[in-house]
Amino acid sequence: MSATPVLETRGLGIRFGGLKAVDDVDLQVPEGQTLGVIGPNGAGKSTFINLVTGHLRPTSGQVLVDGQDLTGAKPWVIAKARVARTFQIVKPFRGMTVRENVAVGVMYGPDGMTRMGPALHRADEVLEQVGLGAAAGRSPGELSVADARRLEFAKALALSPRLLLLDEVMAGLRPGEIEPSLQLIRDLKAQGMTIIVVEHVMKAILAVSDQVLVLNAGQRLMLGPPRDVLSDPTVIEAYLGHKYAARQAAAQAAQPTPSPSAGAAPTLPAASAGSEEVSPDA
Amino acid sequence: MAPTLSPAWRQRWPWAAGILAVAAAFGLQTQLYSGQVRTIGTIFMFVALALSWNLIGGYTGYASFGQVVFFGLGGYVTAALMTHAHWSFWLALPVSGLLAAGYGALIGIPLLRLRGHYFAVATLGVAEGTREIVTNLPDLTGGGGGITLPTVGAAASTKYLGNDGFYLVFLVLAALCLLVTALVSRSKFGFALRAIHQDEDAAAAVGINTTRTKVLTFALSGFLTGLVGATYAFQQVTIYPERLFDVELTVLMVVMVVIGGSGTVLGPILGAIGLQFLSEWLRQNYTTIHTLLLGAIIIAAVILLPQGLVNYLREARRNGDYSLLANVRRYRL
Amino acid sequence: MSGFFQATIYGLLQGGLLALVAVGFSLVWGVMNVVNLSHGAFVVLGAYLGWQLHSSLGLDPFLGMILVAAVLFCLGYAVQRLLINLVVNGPIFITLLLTFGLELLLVQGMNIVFTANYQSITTSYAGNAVIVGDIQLPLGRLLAFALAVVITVALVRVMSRTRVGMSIMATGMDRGAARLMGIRARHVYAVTFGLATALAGMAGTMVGVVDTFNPAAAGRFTLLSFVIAVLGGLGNMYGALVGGMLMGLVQAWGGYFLPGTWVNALAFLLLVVVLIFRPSGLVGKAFYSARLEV
Amino acid sequence: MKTPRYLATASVVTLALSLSACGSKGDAGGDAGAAAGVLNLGASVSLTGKLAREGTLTQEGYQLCQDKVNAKGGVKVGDKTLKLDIKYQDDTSKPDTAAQLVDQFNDQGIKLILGSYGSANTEAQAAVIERNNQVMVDSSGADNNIFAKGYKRTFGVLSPATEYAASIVKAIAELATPKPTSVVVLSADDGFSKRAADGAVKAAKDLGFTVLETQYFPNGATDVSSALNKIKGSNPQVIIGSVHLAEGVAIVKQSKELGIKPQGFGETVAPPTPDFVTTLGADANGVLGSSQWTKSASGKDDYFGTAMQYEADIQAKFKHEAGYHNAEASAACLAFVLAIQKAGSTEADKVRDALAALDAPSFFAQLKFDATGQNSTKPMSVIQIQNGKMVTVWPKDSAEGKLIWPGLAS
Repeated sequence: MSATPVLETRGLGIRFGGLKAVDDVDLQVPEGQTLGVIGPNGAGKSTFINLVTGHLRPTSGQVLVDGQDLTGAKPWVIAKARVARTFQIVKPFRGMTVRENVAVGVMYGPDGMTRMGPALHRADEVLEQVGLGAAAGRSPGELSVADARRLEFAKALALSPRLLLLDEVMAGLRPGEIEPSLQLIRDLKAQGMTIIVVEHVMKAILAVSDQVLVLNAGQRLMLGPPRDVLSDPTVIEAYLGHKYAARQAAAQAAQPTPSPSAGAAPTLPAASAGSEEVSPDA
Repeated sequence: MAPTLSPAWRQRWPWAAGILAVAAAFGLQTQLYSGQVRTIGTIFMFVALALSWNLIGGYTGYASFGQVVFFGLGGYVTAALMTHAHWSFWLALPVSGLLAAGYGALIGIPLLRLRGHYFAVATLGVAEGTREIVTNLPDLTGGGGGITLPTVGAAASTKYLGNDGFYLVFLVLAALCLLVTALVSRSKFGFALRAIHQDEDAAAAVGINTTRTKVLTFALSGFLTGLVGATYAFQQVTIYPERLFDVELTVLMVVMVVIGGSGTVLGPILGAIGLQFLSEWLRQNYTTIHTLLLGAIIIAAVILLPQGLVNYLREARRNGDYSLLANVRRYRL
Repeated sequence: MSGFFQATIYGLLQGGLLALVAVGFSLVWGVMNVVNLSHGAFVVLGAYLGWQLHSSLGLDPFLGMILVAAVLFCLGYAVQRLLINLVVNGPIFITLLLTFGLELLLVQGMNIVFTANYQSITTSYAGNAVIVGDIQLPLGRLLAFALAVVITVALVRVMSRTRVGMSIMATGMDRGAARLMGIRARHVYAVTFGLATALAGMAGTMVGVVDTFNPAAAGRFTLLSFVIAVLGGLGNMYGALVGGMLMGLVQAWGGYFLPGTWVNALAFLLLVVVLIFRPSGLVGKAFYSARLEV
Repeated sequence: MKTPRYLATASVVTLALSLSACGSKGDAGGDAGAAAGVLNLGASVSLTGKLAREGTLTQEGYQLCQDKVNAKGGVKVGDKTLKLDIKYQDDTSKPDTAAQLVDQFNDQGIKLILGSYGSANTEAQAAVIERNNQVMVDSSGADNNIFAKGYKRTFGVLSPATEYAASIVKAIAELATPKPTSVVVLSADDGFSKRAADGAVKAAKDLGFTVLETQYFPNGATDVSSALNKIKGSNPQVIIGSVHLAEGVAIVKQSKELGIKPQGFGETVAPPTPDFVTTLGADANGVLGSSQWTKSASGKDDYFGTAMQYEADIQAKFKHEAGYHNAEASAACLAFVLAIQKAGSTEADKVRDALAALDAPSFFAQLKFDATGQNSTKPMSVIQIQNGKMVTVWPKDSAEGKLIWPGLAS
């Protein structure tokens, strides 16, 4: 477990005209850690990932992968530094089979296999790993939402990454479908992979995150263990708005203070917050 | 549905038949009249042009509307080298191709940052601009008045090849383009092109250097088109910028690839042969209104076969439904 | 120096007319993401209709223009509704090939109906010039310039004030959302294309007055529209006006300072430079470019 | 992955298609025409595309020639008389298509070819004619280049390009009083026009005019204001346009708009074309035009009669005034007919020799070809548009009327 963090950002930021989408974010992710990233819609979560993977060029700050400064590097350079990602909106390569989609990553990733045979074979292994082995010959257009997410997963794993960035892999999945994905993340954790999970599904964040980073309006609001972060009033306020946080605090003050056991603590509702009607007071 | 052939043979069967056909085509011209030989030579020219456009327009999805710039450049470099420097055609040909490829890389770097319509219009602008520049260098290119390559008497560094000769050169170029397309479509490089076509961000995310791949493909496509342009210039003896950089040539390439089936090996070939035969047949039989009919047929083809013949056949074979109705509804508002 | 001012004025007058030629093309491209290769053919068709009205009915072209616009609106509406709507969702070169086939059809049709003779709508007054100092302002071009600017401004007013205009803009921005609001996209697209061909027709009639034309001129007008539409920013009506003026000036100044044959080269190099540095055109953000296709 | 099994079917299809559609070597061959009492001439003309207008006029000339010849019983070849039947193909104004069509005519055994319109198309065809040992009479390719390549099998009935604009300068020098002193030549940027422009500049210098720098503009331009603006300052007394129709009209129209008032305009190609008067109306009056032929040309032949007769025949058949584009085409067809009758055979080499030795009068001009195949002795004639009508003013012997000078009502 080397001392230098797998990913480090120093004062990372990007501005579109006047809008600071990501503003002065410092972060260190040691090897093997799973970092949950939460924040209300438009907090800059996806933008942050795009900055790390080079799809957007930062206007300020630095991105270091394994201590190497990759600020503003092209996405393929960063990919070759074993940093893989999934996309919030799935981006399959239509016109190719599922196996070929993954094989592209194997061929162009850090391992850089040139011959087709071994690349396709490796692709099958990755597909087995994410549970898509049966669909190898089919075209991506025919996959269900859950399978399409698994294909994103497989395309990322094809690079045999050291750092894996999952951008809302659980969004829109039924509760029954979330569990297998969580199990997959747990397996990867067990193999020592460093993972950043951007999610609204709090159940998933709780289940896999060693640490949780909260982003709000592009700024780093808080970083800490999941339990403390999710029950912190400022986080709740950021998520559910001032009035809700005030009512919550009042209710808590009226009751005798029970021990903050997991069940009773005033945490964010387990259901995926993304779709609930969050009405921040005007 | 796997055919009964053994996997190894299934792999090589198409290649063998492809080589057989090209070899057969070699012998063909001894059987024909010089006019027919020239007509088929022109068909092979368009097969080569369609295949080279297909690399950048079909596989990579960057619809270049200035492809004729490579055709014209190839032609004029050969014309200049043969007329002023008295080079032999066989030396000027590869050099013209390389210069066209270089030009492709040069304009590709800024232009390939643009996408969709903007790339199409930018390349159209470059082609028209280059034609005007060539027209305004009279001492090098003969300008609007045209330039005549030395093919008669002592000045001729290479003897005029005649219809049979050019038939063979165009056939070799078409075979070369077919070989390059087949290699690209089955190789790692072909996957990168298809990935870029489908989604450039996703392609970059899995490690494909999209900029270099696009510029390389554009240069390769330029190289092949340049070779064809060079041969065309030698065949025509006297060339004019208006014809060498005629936007209609680019549009013909696009029509052939789209109607044949873009992003496939077979599509451009079928498209080129089909369209050339069609326009030749229309010219012979309906002298006064042949371009009118061609226009109507292109409209019908685009509506009935938007994805191109080959893709249509492939999809129809896969799900057994051969009705064109599905095609008509495919892109309907 | 008077030669320079004369060239500049001439370029501006020419630019105004070119703007009207191109504004319809820019509208169709901006709103429907359709590159209409037959746009030039509609311009020439407008010229021929204006000429026909003038020679058979003796109708002054600047009046006949209204009738020409009406006829071409119906033609444009039908072409969009019956043909282009069938492939409007396709990749870019599908709509392009369809309009290429349409261009062949129109140009050869005119060749047969109107023969390939060079025509011009000769009016008694168009050639005379209003003399200001030692600058000559040809009446025909002046009138064409004024009308072109008025029509373009009126178009902008229509697009942003009337119900039809709003529905066109809305459909251009986000067709899916527009349809959810009850806008009949097929109809609106057909109206847009009809409007574009009507504008092309009017510009064509005025070109007929100041210029000579025959069916083969169609290609030239399409190419000019390409350059002007991109210079001004797609779907941006004011942009087309600015782009047209710029084109007129570039051709005038280019012709004045450089040997005559360099004029076209300048226009195209300008196009490429603008595309590389400001793809959204010179006049502000082409607000259509960021939209979802449904 | 799309397995390339289709690659194979494609290649086999290529083979089959090209074989079947073209038919085997056997069927088209030999001089099929002569046997059936018909003489076939091949004519690829530009019916569509940029040159469609001039191409149609050329076809009219050929059609009238066929009617006239067949009206007189046809072409007498030895003891037989053959009906003349001209086969037309449209080369869409493209030089490479024009050349390809000549090859296709050659396949069908048609060795005697009437030229397409324009120097570019004719030049492309001449190269193929030479290789296939066919024979061509060129009706409208005046560019001297065509005849400077050592070709032996192409004959042009026209005066060379260098004479086109030079004839106007000579006419002005001879007839115009008061004699103007300064001349400027505006030229389109194509081979033919540049050659004609150089001819005019040389003639003007020889005749003592002060010649301003020649201005060029793109081929087919309808906006020549930039060239006119440049010469406006030095206000030349004579503006010569070495142009085609579109640029010719533009020069006159835009000069009026820009207030450029020379003593007179002179242009190649445009003024004798009927469209010139219809598009310019009154502004056309006073403009001089060089023409290969006018209805007051002397000389006659037994098929077309006199030039006046030719004018009447064109008016009757095609309902418009006869222009030199019609006349030069009919003359080319006539040259073939006369040569075939002199040679007493339709065999290509014999007809070629007969053409080389031809020296016959015609409604168009004396048909006589020099060693390179050009009708170099044929003089150009110069017309002036006088209230809407073409009036021949030069050379003196065939002049119909006096030159009005200054041409422009200044």
